[in-house]
Formats: sequence, structure tokens, C-alpha cells
Amino acid sequence: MRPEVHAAASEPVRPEELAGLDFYRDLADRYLAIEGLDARWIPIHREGLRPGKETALRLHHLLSLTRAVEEVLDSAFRAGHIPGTAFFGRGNEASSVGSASCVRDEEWLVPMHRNCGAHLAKGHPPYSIMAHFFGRADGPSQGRDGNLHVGYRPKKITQLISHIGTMLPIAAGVAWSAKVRRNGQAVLTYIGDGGTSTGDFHEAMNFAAVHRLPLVVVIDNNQYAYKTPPADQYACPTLALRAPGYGVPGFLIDGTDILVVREVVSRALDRAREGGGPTLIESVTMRLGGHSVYDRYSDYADMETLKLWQEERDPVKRYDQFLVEYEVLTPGEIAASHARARKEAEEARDAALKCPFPDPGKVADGVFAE
Amino acid sequence: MRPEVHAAASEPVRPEELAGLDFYRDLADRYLAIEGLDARWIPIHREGLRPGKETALRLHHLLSLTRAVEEVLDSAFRAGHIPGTAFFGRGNEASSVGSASCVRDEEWLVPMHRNCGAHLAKGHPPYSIMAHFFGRADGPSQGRDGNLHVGYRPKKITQLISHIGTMLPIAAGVAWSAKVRRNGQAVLTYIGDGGTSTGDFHEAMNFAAVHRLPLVVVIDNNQYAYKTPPADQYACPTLALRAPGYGVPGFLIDGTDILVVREVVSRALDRAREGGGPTLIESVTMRLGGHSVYDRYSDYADMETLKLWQEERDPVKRYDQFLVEYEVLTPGEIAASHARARKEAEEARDAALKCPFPDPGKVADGVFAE
Amino acid sequence: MSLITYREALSAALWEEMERDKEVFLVGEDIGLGGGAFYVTKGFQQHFGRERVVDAPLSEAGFTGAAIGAALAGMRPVVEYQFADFVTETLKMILDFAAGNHYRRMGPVPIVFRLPAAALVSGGPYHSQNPEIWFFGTPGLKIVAPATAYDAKGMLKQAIRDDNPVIFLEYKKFYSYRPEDLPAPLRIDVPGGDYTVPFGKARLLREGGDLTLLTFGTTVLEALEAAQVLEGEGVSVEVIDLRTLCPYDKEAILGSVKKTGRLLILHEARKRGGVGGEFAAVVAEEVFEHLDAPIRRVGAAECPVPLSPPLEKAYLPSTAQVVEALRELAAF
Amino acid sequence: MSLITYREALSAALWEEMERDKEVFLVGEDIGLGGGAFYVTKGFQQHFGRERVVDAPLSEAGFTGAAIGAALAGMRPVVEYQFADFVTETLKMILDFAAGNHYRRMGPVPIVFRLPAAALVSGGPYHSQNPEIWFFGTPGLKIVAPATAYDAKGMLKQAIRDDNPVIFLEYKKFYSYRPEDLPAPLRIDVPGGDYTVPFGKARLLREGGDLTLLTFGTTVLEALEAAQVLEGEGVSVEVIDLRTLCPYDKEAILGSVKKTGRLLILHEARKRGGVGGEFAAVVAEEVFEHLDAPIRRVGAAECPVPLSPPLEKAYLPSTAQVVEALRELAAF
Ligand SMILES: Cc1ncc(C[n+]2csc(CCOP(=O)(O)OP(=O)(O)O)c2C)c(N)n1
Ligand SMILES: Cc1ncc(C[n+]2csc(CCOP(=O)(O)OP(=O)(O)O)c2C)c(N)n1
Ligand SMILES: [Mg+2]
Ligand SMILES: [Mg+2]
Repeated sequence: MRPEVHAAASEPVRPEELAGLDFYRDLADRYLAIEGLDARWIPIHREGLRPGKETALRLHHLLSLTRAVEEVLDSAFRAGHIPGTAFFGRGNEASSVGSASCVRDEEWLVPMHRNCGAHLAKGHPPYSIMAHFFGRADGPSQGRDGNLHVGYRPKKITQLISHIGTMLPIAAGVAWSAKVRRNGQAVLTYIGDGGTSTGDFHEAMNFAAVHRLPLVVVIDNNQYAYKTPPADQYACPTLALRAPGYGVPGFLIDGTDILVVREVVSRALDRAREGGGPTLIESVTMRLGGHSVYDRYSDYADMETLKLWQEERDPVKRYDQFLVEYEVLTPGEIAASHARARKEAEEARDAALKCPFPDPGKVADGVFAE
Repeated sequence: MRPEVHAAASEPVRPEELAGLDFYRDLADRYLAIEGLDARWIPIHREGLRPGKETALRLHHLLSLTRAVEEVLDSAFRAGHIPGTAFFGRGNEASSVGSASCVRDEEWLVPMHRNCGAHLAKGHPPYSIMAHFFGRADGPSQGRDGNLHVGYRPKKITQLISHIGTMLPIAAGVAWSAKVRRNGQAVLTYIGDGGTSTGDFHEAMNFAAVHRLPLVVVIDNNQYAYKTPPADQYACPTLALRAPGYGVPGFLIDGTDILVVREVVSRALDRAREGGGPTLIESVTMRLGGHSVYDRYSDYADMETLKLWQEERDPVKRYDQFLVEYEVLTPGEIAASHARARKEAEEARDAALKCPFPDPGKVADGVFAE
Repeated sequence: MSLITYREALSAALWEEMERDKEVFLVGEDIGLGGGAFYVTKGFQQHFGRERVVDAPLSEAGFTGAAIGAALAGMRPVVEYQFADFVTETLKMILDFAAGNHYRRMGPVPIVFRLPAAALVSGGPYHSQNPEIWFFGTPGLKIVAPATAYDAKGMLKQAIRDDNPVIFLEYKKFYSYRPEDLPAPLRIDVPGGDYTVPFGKARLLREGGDLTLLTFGTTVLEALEAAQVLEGEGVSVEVIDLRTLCPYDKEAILGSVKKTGRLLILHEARKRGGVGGEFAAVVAEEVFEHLDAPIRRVGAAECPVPLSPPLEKAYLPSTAQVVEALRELAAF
Repeated sequence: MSLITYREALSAALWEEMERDKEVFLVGEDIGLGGGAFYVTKGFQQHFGRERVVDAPLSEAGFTGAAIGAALAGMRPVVEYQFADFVTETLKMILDFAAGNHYRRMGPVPIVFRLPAAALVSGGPYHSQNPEIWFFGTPGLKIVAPATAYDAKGMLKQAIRDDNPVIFLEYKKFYSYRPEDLPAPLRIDVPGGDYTVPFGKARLLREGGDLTLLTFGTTVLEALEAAQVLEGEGVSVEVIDLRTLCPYDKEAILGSVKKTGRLLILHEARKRGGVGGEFAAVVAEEVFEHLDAPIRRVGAAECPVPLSPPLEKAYLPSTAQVVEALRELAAF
């Protein structure tokens, strides 16, 4: 995990390189590791990351299921089945699935509003997610909240509140409980590029660092916070540069490559489990759709760059290509996996649409635990 | 200002050096400058910092006046003249005076609760400060607030509220107004080591960096936040390491040496005035007294280290010694300056004790501006 | 004069004030190129530039504090929160700093906080709240709650010119209401040019002699509907839109109660712990002798704002509840 | 059983609960080696260690959130704010996250927030506030306000064992009061061992038939003094210490008013916008027929808490004001 581990293959970063950093160009075959003043490029050896067939299939299922669930939800919204709004993670599937698939069953996951893939990877059933989006009684909040403002206690997934940033201190607290109980567990959480501007981000990172908490923070930098691009959000070339200020290791990775995400996150989780403290990982993707189903993306977005990422950095397509290129799965197996995922999502939708709405007579029930 | 300026004389910092950083030992004859991944030691050439006689006297007056005002206030508290509590800056006089003496008359100063020296350097009269501490009608808040929770509009000094951290966004806003008005002014503000843990610190630094505001932030690291030492406050070897995460230059200096403080702060202010954006300066001192007049310091402090700083890093003594050693002032001139300061402080106290209390009949007046 | 939407009225007020006074500027999230979550500032940045229409990083405390700092230095910031709910990120900047500065003799803080408030449709617990109670007990803040396009424009202009911090509650629900669909008392022509609406004056939406129905914000709609129903039953209900919560129009309330002897207080916020309690207490203290019946209150249910439509409907105060309370009062 | 101080009672409650349940832990600023600003946790870290008595960085939102996270994971944190005033740094963690979690079906959040509240002596605007109004309107929070050492210990234990977030208001002013100096109704022996005080039950401090004086927190003192004065004038005042603000003992309030027909509500917080308004409103709604006089309220003046002694005295509600209000009510 520490840059020294990779020192043999790694190269120190020259200060000028950072100033001119380009996420699209500079992370194609390497990632960045920073600890204190020591910053290094770590080359990616894809052959070494090649998963076994079973793992490959499982990951493919999760990636394609995430894509399918969100596409089905999107149509459901257009069909009037989703009260309120909906946010999707199109573009971050590898970052969500890749990271959350490294979390153990007994460990907590603290996802954000675009991490549908993380929910699925941690075991949140599509039916439950759909019922929640539809405001039905079987959603985990029983209609009290909606969209991905949802948790799932049976699988140790917390529910976020809307206030961006809030979940980071909460996640630190969950990690704190693991540390005090010495149960060897780590906690994985996410925050957006926008979220890194909140005081909560700072207070949580600092708290986690001072107490060496087993916390891995993935910054899902999808290059937009609602309508705001990174240039209006922060002034450093990579948010990984925030890590030395907390005294924790920082990484900058291409978040559209599921294998790289898994490699870096799983090492960070292991380090956390072993008492090594928190890690900050900036995982760069591109938000491949508007902020929410109501958003007019082209009002403000740089559509050309968007198109580039759409074509070259679609995480689902990339994984399909990798599997074929490295001969892990055949095109037929991949197509079958996609079809299975789609069917699963549609069945979940159909079932969820049959679920009743919650009883309005009980609207004020359950405010207090008895 | 940029490390490159000093590159000729400077040496790059080796990563290991930071890990073992010792504020007492490592800043005796140099300071640290960080920009992005580039960190350098800048040697201090004291001869080059030697002030002219007039400046030397002015600074000496401010330093000794700060010391005297606080000592007089301390006795006044023991004598029962100060309602509520009082905080003193003993140990930070060089950091406060050295920095605030670089601020121009027409520029705003945003001080914290221990920056008595900054108030005096910016021109806040001792009488006004004393009247405020004593809860009298002539204090700037007319008895509404107390101790160094005071501003002074005639000299463009803001008043803080107690909530630590709050003033940093406020200061950024004042700097923002200067930027928009293109008036070439900069704003100087302070925050404690404790204060750097607040979300406000982060949100303000980020806002200032994104908008390239003319803001200089001095972290008065006096190695305690109330009863909490740095080890429980943050986990990085120097808070200057936070600067790269905001994309601004960072410095680590010995804050007990007034000439170094002036050198680094005045360059940072110039940079800000010229549109170069904010700078973060960690100025290390030692709090040479309890948190407040009520505090039992020895309950929790490392008294040995404290004694070391008291003896070797008392900023007033250090400046006295420097002036004699470099033959700027004679011991007689120095003694006279101290006596003058003491007299000024005592006269201010006597006058302030004659000032009436505010009229209780008007307690609810002035809540709104008409 | 014309019938424009509430949103158009807000935009017009901001635009005209920015043209009038170059110290006026806007700060908030996504308000620039994108025109804000609700498009109130659409086109502003193109016209007024990036320094007067500031897209802030996602940091409510930071940009609120910065706006207050700018106000201390003499500028006149208008701060937009994307949803009123998110103001909990920065209450101390408002309650502690902005509200107390003038009292502490540190000069005025001329600043407007725009809070898009209340339920829209299935916004859920964190996009639907009525935040007035968080501010109401703090001296030094003005709190206004325009319910019509006319008031939205006139009060926003007034707020910008006021030398004090103003909590400006605006109602998302009203943004797109077509004026032609509104009941007559709310369908008010909005002058194209300059005017202001003074703070502290209630609006009499409907005169009546039997009962006083005091309300503000979104529930002006339910109030008028219910009054209409009661009229059909031969009961004449006086409907008052308070418009400003701090300072509030005590004379209007007490005067009406003196006339009718019966008071119902209605707001969208929860009944328990809502600002209605204060108005009831003042009436029970100051015009007790004139009361012929208990003071009734109608507000939302005792829980967070739920998202699912049947729950949200059950949570919010309804015309039926208002009608029932009015009938009971009338019969007392 | 013994007479101990309010501070000792709080310390005892924390100590005993930490001994009883290893999931109980404390987090706050300077609470460890230094024992906290008011020494309530003096000696705790030495005994329970750094993991159960956590010195947090200066970051109220961060450590509050962390404590809530630990509570989600099944622990039972007790969070100390150095002064109640600083809770404005983190209201959203409490109002938005902690309060709503159980309603959203995400499980209990067993957590106690200790807020050293109210004026001490010249604390000034930011070390003297009564924060209850910020929490009062939010469902999902319990709010308690012990005024005696007995209640301090019993209610803190109850709070720690409660599965819900509890706002625990403690009064700095009472920390060092010597029990022997207190008026008889507040001079209560504190059991050395375990006991709890249930929430939602008021304490009758003094029985009376002519007038009801409802109060809580620091003003129990002024209430008892004033009642004593009125007794000398032949007026019998019933003094109720509400003790819990959420849930509150409605039966006790309504029952007493039914008996006396006259109600004075007293709290240290400002009169306008204080929680007293809610109690007045409930009485005016539910037992209107029993009222023989206006409902009066006494509270602090309409401004921030000023620091200078003559101003602070003028700001705070006084026994003289209470006496006057009681006399007026009695004479109505
Ligand atoms: C405190 C707060 N302010 C504003 C919002 C409104 N809001 C919701 S999502 C969002 C953008 C978040 O951006 P980012 O953190 O990058 O996450 P992303 O949506 O891109 O995944 C904003 C401003 C909010 N939810 N919380
Ligand atoms: C938000 C907030 N929390 C707690 C406090 C109480 N408090 C006052 S000063 C202080 C320590 C501040 O430490 P630091 O920032 O290092 O400044 P110093 O006092 O050392 O100059 C604390 C905890 C406060 N004023 N504000
Ligand atoms: Mg984003
Ligand atoms: Mg300090």
C-alpha cells in the first residue's frame, strides 16, 4: 500500500507534471500514490490484475446489473412511477462496484446518492431498491424517504441524509466503533468532488487520521457537482493532494477501470483492517448523465469532453472489452450476463410495482424507538 | 514568495525530515516553504532582516506594549475588574505584532481571541481595549461583549464571535470584497492550531483558493487548543502540508522571531495585493500561560517543554537580544521602551476604570440597524 | 403591470436591484451558468459576470460566512441556498454572527438569505422543511414569507435594501403557479418597475366578522379554500396573510381577534413547536378578554416530512382539517 | 443518600453508566486529561482510558457525526459540547441525521448530547444561551432540563439508557451550588447507587391553589422566591418544574391550570420565540374554559445575552418581574 511497496516499478512525480495534470490522458496506464512529500506514479500491469473466471463473472454481473437497474429506474421515472426525483451513477459503476465488492459481509458500507453499484455489490436486493424508489411499503424506509437516500440494515448499509458531507463523519464513527471493538473490520465510504468542499469532509478526515480509524474514503470525482465543474470547486490539480495535510496516504486513480479500483481499494481496506489507519482515494470518472432526472445537462456541460469519456471511458464497455481482450470471458458469456442482469432488474421492477404504498394512517408512527 | 525565488539558497526537504520534524529544533535558522510537491528549507539571514532604527523602535514599542497591556489586564482580572473571563497571547506577541504591522491602514484585519498584539499594531488604542475588557460603555461593543471578542471599526478590525473557525470564512468574504472592488488591498487573519480542525477552516481556504482571494492566513500554532495538544488535534507533521491540498503556497515559520514573521507575512501580503491569491502560514509559538485566567495549565501540560520555550523562545526577550546583538538599539533604549509601554498600559487601565458602565435601561437597544 | 409567476417576480427583483446597485451580488451553488436549481438566476451570470453571480464550492458555511464578510465591508450579498433545508449547515453564521453584529455595535450586516422552503412534491425529509422556527427566536433577524408574486418582488427588493440580515423564505411550490389559476386574493398584478413592500404589515386576504384565520406561506391556499367553504355555511372568516414573521404585525392580529373573538392559526410547519405557538401566546396574553373560544392551531403532523405521496399528503395540513377546525370554533 | 452538587451528580451518573455498560463512551473537547471545561469528567480518562474518553479535535460537526456513526453501530456515546452555544456548529447532525433516523426505519440512535447551557456570570452572547428552541420543533429528539442534582443524575442515566437521541441541557450555574444553600424544594438527597428519573414527568416544587407558575431550568430559583413573596401576600402559587421539554407533561400543566385558572410561564430564554409560547398555546387550546385570566409569560429581554454585569442583569428575567406578573395575574 505504501508507495515504497511499489517503489521498484514506480517513478517519482515531477512537480510540473501535477500542474498540467489531465485526468483523461494521464491515468491511462498508471495511478498516483502520495504519502507526505513522496509522490509516485505506479504503472498498471493489467495482466497481473486479470481475475479468475468466477470473480470475473461476479463482477460482470454486478456491473451490468447496476447499469440495468438504473436504466430500468430511469424508464420507470419517465413512466411516472418514481415520486420526487432520481439520481443515477452512470459512469461510476466500476468505481462503486469495484470498491464495494472488496468490503466483507460483516463490514459496514456508507454509500452516497450515486452509488447504486455499491448497494448491489454489498447485497442490497434490486427489489428493495426499486420498492424504495417507488415509495412503496417494502422499501427499507417504508416510504419515508426516496431514491438512493436508502440504507439496508440486513447488509450493513447506512442510509444517507441529503446534506452532502454529513456521511463522512458518520462513516468515521462507524469505523471508530470497529477500532474500539478491535474486530478487525474496515469501513468504506464515498464522497463526491463537490462533497470534498464541505467542512464535514475535513473534520471527518482529520478525526479519522488522528484516531487512525479503519476508514477508506473514495472520492467519486465525476467532474461535476450538480452544475459546478472542478475548476469552480477546488484549486488543486488532484484531491489526492489533500491526503498529506491529514497525514494519510492518498491515491489518484482512473475510476472507470474496475480492476484498478479493486486493486487500490482492497489494499487500502487491508491496511485499515490491520490498524494502518485511513486512506483517501480520488477515483476519477465522468458523470454520464444529468445531475438528476430533471437536469438539463447541456445547459452548462462541456459536451465534447463528456462525449470523449462516454466513448472511451464507459466503465461497463471497458470491462467487456478487457474480458474479451484478456480472454477471460467470451462475447457470448458477456452478452448472456447482460441479458440476465436486465431480466433481473425488470423482474424486480415488476414486483416492486405490485407492492402497496405505506399506510397513511401510520404517518406519524415510529418517530421514536420504544 | 514562491519557493523558486529563494531557490538559490534553498534546499529541498527530504521526506524523512518531515516525519521527524521538531518545531523547537528545526526552525532555529530556517523556515519551510511548500508549493504543490515542492518543499524547501529557506535559510534565515538575520543580518538581512535587520530593521532600521525607527522601525526597530516602533516594533519594540508594539511588542512591549502587548506584553504590558496583557500583564496589566491580568492583574486587573485578579483585582476583580474584568467580568467573565480573559485570554492572553503571551508567547505569540511576535507572531501577532510582526504580522499585523505589515497590514496597511486601509486594509482589514481579522484577529482572533489571542491577538492583542495584532490589535495594537493595527492601531486599536489600549484604552478602548481595556474599557472593553472591563465591560464599560467606552468599549467598542459598549459592554455587549467582553475580553478580546472585540473589533474596532475606525481601524478596520473585525470582531470575532466565540465559535472558533467562524472568522475564516468571514475574512475570506472581506478579501472577496477587496478583489471585486479591485482596490489592491489584502486581508490578514489568524486561526489557532485547534481552529484548523474546523470545517470553517477548510471551507474558507478552499473558497479563497478557488477565487484567488487576497487573503493571508496565519495559523497561530501555540501547541495547545485549550487543553488539547497537537497530537490529538491533527496527524500531519506540519499544517503547512495542508496548503498543497488547496493549491496555495504554504509556510512553516518560527513565530517567536518577529523579523521572520514580518519577512514571510509581508511577502505573502504583497503577493495577495498583486492578485496572486491566498497564502497559508503556520507560525509556531508556545502558549506561555493557561488557556484563560481560570485554567489550571499544569493539570495537563508538558511543563518541561513549556519551560524550554519560556526560556529560549520568549518573543519579547528574543527581540531585545537581537536588537542588542545586532547593535540596533542600546540596552538603555530598550529598557526605556519597556518602561514607556508599561506606563501607557497603566494609564489606559486607570482611565478605563473611570469609564462608566453601560446603561442597563438600554439593554435591548440597537438590535437592528435602522 | 402584469400577471407574472412567483419565480419571474423573484428574478425581476434580483435583476433590477443588481442594475440599481453595483454592491449587490449573488452567491450560491450552481447559480451561474446553470441558473440555479430552480432557474431563478437563469441568464444572470451571462449578464452580470462571474464576480457578481458567484458559483460557490459546495460549502454553505463557507460561502455564507464569506457573504457576511463582504457585507461587513459594505457590499450587499444575496445568498441562495439550494433548498432551505441545507441552511442547517450554517446556522451559526446566521444566528450567531450575522444576527448579533449590530447589537454588538459592530455595524450593519446588510444581507439576504434566500431559502426555497416547504414541500413541493415528494421532496422527502430533507427537501421540504419549513425552517422559520430555527430563526424565529433570535433577535436581529428579519424573517419574511411572501405568498404572492407581488410580495415576492416587493419584499425581495425591500430585503436587499434593508440594512439587516433578512431570512427570505420563498416557496418552491409557488415558483411555477400560473397566476390565472390562483384564487382572486392572490392574483395580483406585479408592477414592471420599482416598488417595495414594507416589512411588518400583514395582508388582509379576505374580510370577515366571525372568525380570524391567521396564516402565511403555502397555506394561504388552504386558508382561502376553507374560508370559502365556511362562507357557504354562513360563517364569515377573516383571512390574514402575515407576510412578515419578524417583525410581525401584532396590531393586525390583535385587531382582528378583538373583532371576531375567535382565532385559528394555520401554517405548513408542524403544529407542535411551530411559530404559531408564539402568536397564540401573544393573543392569550394581550387580548384574552376578547376571546370567545379556544385558540386553535392547524399544522403538519408530528414527524419528519415523508416522501411517499400518501404519507406526504397525510403529513401536510389539509383544507379539510382547516374546515373542521373552523366549524368547531364557530360552534363553540 | 447524600447532598452532593449538581456537578458531582453528573459525574456520578457518567461514571456509573460507564462501569455498567462498556458500550458507553464519552467524546468532546478537552474532556480527557484536563477533565473538561467544567471538570465534569475529571479523572475519567485515567480510569477508563483514551478510547472511552475521547479528546476530539476542535470540530463539533465531525465528532458529533462520528458519535452518531458509533451509535448506529450499537455503541452508546455521550457527546459533550464545551458550551451549549457551540451546538450551532452541528445542528444538522442532530436535527437532520440523529432525529430522523428511526422514523426512516434505519434503527435507533442511542446518543446523549450534553449541553452546558444558560447564563453563568458574564459569559456574553456566545457562552450563555438557552438552546432548547433550536431542537424543540424537531420530532425524534427528547429534550430534558434537570434543575436539581437528583434529577441531573437520574435523568442522565435515563438518557444514556434511552434508545433515542437526547438533548441533555445542564446548567453551568448549578454546577457548584452548595446543596445547603438551595431552597428546600431543590435540596434533595441523591442516592449513591443506581436510579433513573423517567422522562415526561414534571416535578411539583410547591403546591398552591391560586396560580400556576410553570418553569424549568435556572428559573426554578426565581420561581420559588417569587412564590414565597406571594405567599406573604396571601396568594398561593403552585410551582411546577417541567424537567422534560420533549415529551412534556401535558397532564401536569393542564391539571394545575384547571385547578388554579391562572398561568404564568417563566423561562430564562427570551420571552419572544421561547418554548413558553407552545405551552401557552396548548393551554389556550385545550383548557380555555378553565382560564380566569390571560396567560402571562416572563423571559429574557429581546436581544442577545450581553456580557457587562448591569446589562446582563437587565437582560435576565428577575424575581421582581415574576412577582409583578404574579400579582397582576392574581388581581385579574
Ligand atoms: C449541504 C448540501 N448542499 C447542497 C445540496 C444539493 N446538492 C445535492 S447533490 C449536489 C452536488 C453534489 O456533488 P458531488 O459531491 O460532486 O456528488 P455527485 O452528485 O457529483 O455524485 C448538490 C449541490 C445538498 N444535497 N447538500
Ligand atoms: C466551535 C467552538 N468550540 C469550542 C470552543 C471553546 N474553545 C474556546 S478557545 C478553544 C481552543 C482554541 O484553540 P486554538 O484554535 O488552538 O486557539 P488558541 O486558544 O490556542 O489560541 C476552545 C476549544 C469555541 N470557542 N468554539
Ligand atoms: Mg460530483
Ligand atoms: Mg492553540
